[in-house]
Amino acid sequence: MTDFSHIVQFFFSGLTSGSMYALIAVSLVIVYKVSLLICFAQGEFFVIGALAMVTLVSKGLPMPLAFVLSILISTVLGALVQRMLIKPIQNAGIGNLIVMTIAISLTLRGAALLVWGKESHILKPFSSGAPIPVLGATLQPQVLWIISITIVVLIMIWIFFEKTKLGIAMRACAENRLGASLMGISTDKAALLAWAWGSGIGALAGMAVAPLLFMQYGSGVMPMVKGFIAVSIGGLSSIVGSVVAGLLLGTVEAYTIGLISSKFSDTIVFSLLMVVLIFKPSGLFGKG
Amino acid sequence: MKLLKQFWWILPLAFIAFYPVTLAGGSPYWSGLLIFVGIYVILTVGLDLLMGYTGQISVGHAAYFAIGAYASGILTAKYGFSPLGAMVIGMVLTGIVAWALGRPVLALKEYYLAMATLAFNEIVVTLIIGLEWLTGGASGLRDIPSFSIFGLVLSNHVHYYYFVWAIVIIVIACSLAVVRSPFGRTLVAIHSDEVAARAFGVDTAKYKTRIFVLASVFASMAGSLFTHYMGFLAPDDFGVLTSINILVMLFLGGIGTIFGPILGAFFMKLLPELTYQIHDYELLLSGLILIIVLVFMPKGLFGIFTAIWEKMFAKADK
Amino acid sequence: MKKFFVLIILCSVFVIFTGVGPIMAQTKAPYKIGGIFPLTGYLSWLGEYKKKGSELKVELINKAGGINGRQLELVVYDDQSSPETGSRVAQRLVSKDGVIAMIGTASVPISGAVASIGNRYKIPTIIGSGYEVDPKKDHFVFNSAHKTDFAVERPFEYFKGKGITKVALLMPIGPLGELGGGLARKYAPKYGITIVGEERFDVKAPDITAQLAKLRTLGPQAVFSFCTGEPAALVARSMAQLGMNIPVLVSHGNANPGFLKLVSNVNIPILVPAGRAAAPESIPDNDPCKRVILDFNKAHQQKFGEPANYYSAEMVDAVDIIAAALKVVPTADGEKLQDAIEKTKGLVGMNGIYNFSTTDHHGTVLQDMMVLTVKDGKWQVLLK
Amino acid sequence: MTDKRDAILSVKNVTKTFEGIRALEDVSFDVKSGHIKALIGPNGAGKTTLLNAINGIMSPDSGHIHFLGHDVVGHSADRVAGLGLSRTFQLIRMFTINNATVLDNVLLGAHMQLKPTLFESIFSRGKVNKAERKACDRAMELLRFVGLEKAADAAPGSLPFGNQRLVELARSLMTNPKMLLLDEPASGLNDTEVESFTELLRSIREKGITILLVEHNMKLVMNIADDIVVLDFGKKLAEGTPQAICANPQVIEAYLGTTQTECRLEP
Repeated sequence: MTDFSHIVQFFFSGLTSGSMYALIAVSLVIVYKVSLLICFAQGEFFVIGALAMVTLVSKGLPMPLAFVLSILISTVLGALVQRMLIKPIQNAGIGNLIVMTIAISLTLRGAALLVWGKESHILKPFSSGAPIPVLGATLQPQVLWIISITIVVLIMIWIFFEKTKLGIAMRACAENRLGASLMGISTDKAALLAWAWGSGIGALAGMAVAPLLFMQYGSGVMPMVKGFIAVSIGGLSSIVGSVVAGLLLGTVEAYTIGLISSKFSDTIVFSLLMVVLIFKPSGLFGKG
Repeated sequence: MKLLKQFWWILPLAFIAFYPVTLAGGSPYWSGLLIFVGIYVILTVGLDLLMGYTGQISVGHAAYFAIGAYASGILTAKYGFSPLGAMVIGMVLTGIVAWALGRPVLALKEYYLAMATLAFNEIVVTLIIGLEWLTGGASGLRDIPSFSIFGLVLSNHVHYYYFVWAIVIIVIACSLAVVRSPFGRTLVAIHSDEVAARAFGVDTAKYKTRIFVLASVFASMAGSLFTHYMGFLAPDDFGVLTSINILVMLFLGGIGTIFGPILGAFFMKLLPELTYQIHDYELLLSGLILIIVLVFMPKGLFGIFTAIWEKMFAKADK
Repeated sequence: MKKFFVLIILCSVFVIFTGVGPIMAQTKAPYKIGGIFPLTGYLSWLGEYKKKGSELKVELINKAGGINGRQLELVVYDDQSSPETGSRVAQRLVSKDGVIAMIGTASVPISGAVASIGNRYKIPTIIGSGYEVDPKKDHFVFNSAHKTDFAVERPFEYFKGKGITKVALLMPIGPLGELGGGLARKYAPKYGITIVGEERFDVKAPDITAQLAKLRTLGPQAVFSFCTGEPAALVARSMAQLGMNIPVLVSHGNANPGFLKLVSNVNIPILVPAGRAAAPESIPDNDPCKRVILDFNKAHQQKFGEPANYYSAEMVDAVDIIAAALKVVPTADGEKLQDAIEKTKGLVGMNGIYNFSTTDHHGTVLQDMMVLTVKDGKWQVLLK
Repeated sequence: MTDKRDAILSVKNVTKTFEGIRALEDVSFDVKSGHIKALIGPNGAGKTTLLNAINGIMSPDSGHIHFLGHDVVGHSADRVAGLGLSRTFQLIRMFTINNATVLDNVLLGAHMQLKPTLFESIFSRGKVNKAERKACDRAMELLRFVGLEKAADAAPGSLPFGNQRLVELARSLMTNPKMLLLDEPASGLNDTEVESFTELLRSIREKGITILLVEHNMKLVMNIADDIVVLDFGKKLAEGTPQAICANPQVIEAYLGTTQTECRLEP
């Protein structure tokens, strides 16, 4: 009972969620590469970015300015969190660090609740316009925004980590601490920068999907879990892997819902994830 | 003073024994609160065996809690099993699930392990929601009878309180026996350095699986106790957030000690009692408390406790 | 030193965000009623409405001299949108605060947890949710919200009148979706409706076009999505974006001003079943409920700057039901109070006229539910 | 030279590649029962990799390793340990979590004798305690043997490196091994300590325990080894008695060049 247009529609649906998962996954990987830490508070930057933009837009700021300011707010917040809370305990065990990021997530969520209240907020789409018909399916203009933002972010990351001196030094830092200090960057500074990047990209993801979702202080939990799934599949330290895994996850989800069962789609996705982890313990694209 | 050092454990035991009649003053509420605390102590101690001693991260402990709870709930409410029988069946079932999962899942490390445990938690919850005909789905399972042993119904909160805490004490005793034995030493070795442990003949996968099964069976037991006290089950109480809550209790209380988790469970379950008036701030407050604990007292509340204790005796010994 | 600095900052963060909690002082010995609302967690947005409504009702009753010369006191706790917490606070209300009755909460599972405590401790409990009360088992539990059945039957009645026979279901994963799906299948034959297909969706998912696209192939004349708030708005908006210009029926929980804002720019027919309180201006003058609603709305408008809505109405009526029973039997005894509530007949509330009996703990009837649609950012009545 | 009946360990054509780099290439040698065999070579020659392959921490890409007649390639480390092979580590690997003491570390060596189970730990305390007391006595005996009985309750991290290596040695002996792999056990020891350590190794050999010794301290090696095998860039360079190795020009060029003065037998 499904014809071609639906296959296309499922694909768009998967692309939309997939891009969002991919962005979150990338933000997780950047932090992980440099500080070997998965930040469970990433979902909060996602929410704070989106809600900050909602507030700024409602205060009458033009969209682009609000966009830039919101990213800035999250970036600074991320850097502050790293300096104040992660650095003092960076030598503690991995369990402590995980729980610390959970604590940060609780705190930020609690603060968001007080600042933005309990109700949901809507952001208007970046550009107005009717849905675009493609091959019998419909594509929302905002989805194009999400995809282009994802692409731009990936290009920026590529340029930063491959072409700039700072980025190369940071990458070196991920691989070899001593080597990095020789290249003129301390692990401290690299971690700080990574957090800034991570929280900025997290916020960007939130802002991009905010017009499709209703954002509320607790909206960050689901994207965080999905982003974490994506990095687990893609391999913790592989940017390309996590992007592919994020898109794959979104697509698999959409097709599972569309073709198999919407009731058990999450059961299926999580079971697949466990199978992947068991047979490929460091992710589909991870090394060693 | 010496007497205190030797027989200190009588104090908390006496507290637990006389609590319902003294402090709680016979109030079902205060006994009820400590029933919840007891249930979470079982969960947290189990997780501690797995995380604190063996070093295996779990972000999905609520899954086994759920299996026990639903096994008890379904068997008693729908098929007329005796609560005790259902509880045992639940424990066996959870044990089998944990045993089957143990080897492949515990072969994973760090974040991958965290992810796999989290995924299993989600699988259990989505199955509970999906299998409506069996579990009552998201709307919940109703009409679960009170606990009874051999015809004696424990519907009275004080009776149930003693029953739960008797089990808590058994669980603590078992855990102490395990960690203060060669078995516990083996767990610590696995935690410290798995490769080296293997070089001394430790079949690490086997030992990790064994302790995982024990922790899961504890969780299942806690689930059964929870079920009969609530009289009602819904998947909302068994999600990843519950798992994270148990994790937080563990770290707050002091990981890698058997008594730390008890303090953590007490603290986390009693905190809402203090914040009823400012419920909007509870999230922020619990986050900040946890941050403070992690930054300033890496050994948790139990760490402070032992520090004070040692100072006390250091003075006394002089 | 650095750590100390961090501590100071953390403390000040908390101080900045925290005000001083209000301290309540009472002089008389009032009738204590417990209120359990989801004030945090995923249901928090509707918990506030319920809390405000019931608190205002208690205030109004007290201003008018209380009941039997005694004041009412509402002790409010947050259930954090979790059944476990719901059960715990219910326990606290019953045994620590010593309430004589309880009202409140929102979702079916939390209601179940609270009801379980009400039954165990023999405390009359008036739920306001889709929880179906079985008087045989839930002896002490009543429900002031309209039966969920009505929210399906009435719109189906409307569909029948409009010749709509093919309906597709798009249900959220969760208690509401299960309930809605079950009821839709139950009542469809009665109104000559065929369920052409059923899909589920996760309320937190960013995209549900896959499910909708799948349903579209089945050629439905209407979509029934039994969800509340953002997910409902998301369904409507996604349908509009996919060009599915057919009516979408959502849950009765959406009959509140917040939902109007969420769907302000959606141009497909959205059907919302609702009680009278949602659209008071459409009620005929001879309807006894109209007075009650308008009077309360005035007070609500004065105090909170907006009229009461369907959520607050449930809780206002819950307070009223207890108050009425207390007038008949001035007692703190749970069994007697239960008996009095069960004998309540002809109580005019905001949601309808309540007639309880030993076999009916819901009290309201099918005709108390209307079907509304959104027109120019306002409610319009389709079926009275 | 290769007497099959006498070889407790025999390494045959072992090859291991890490990311394209040959860590071991076609290495073969035997260790005779009751001997001390030294494995020497410059840093990065593949000595530790070879030890890891022998005790099952990692598998070689090809080749065979026979220990007491079992082909142990593909066996996990714990199974190899079960056959009676124990080892120490170049980078000290002490168990330190949960305030584990030196004694705890040594006691872990008794794991294979105690084989603790959950059931016994909980329900059969008397039996467990009895076995544990016995193990404790033995552990103290071994600590006395390495001269560290006073440090039994100390945290391993608080000891100097040399002593930590001795704790590792005691821990390995605790397993009642038939053979020991020692990975640079004398590094971090001063001259007098090296001498007493030499004595220690001798008395271990007298107990009938075979030793494969990786060591840089040539004085120690020359003093004690019955046999030496030299690795260079993953390949076996030479094998023979200490005298033969000392005289081997290839070995001198590749490895002994600077330390030749030490390459002398004691009178």
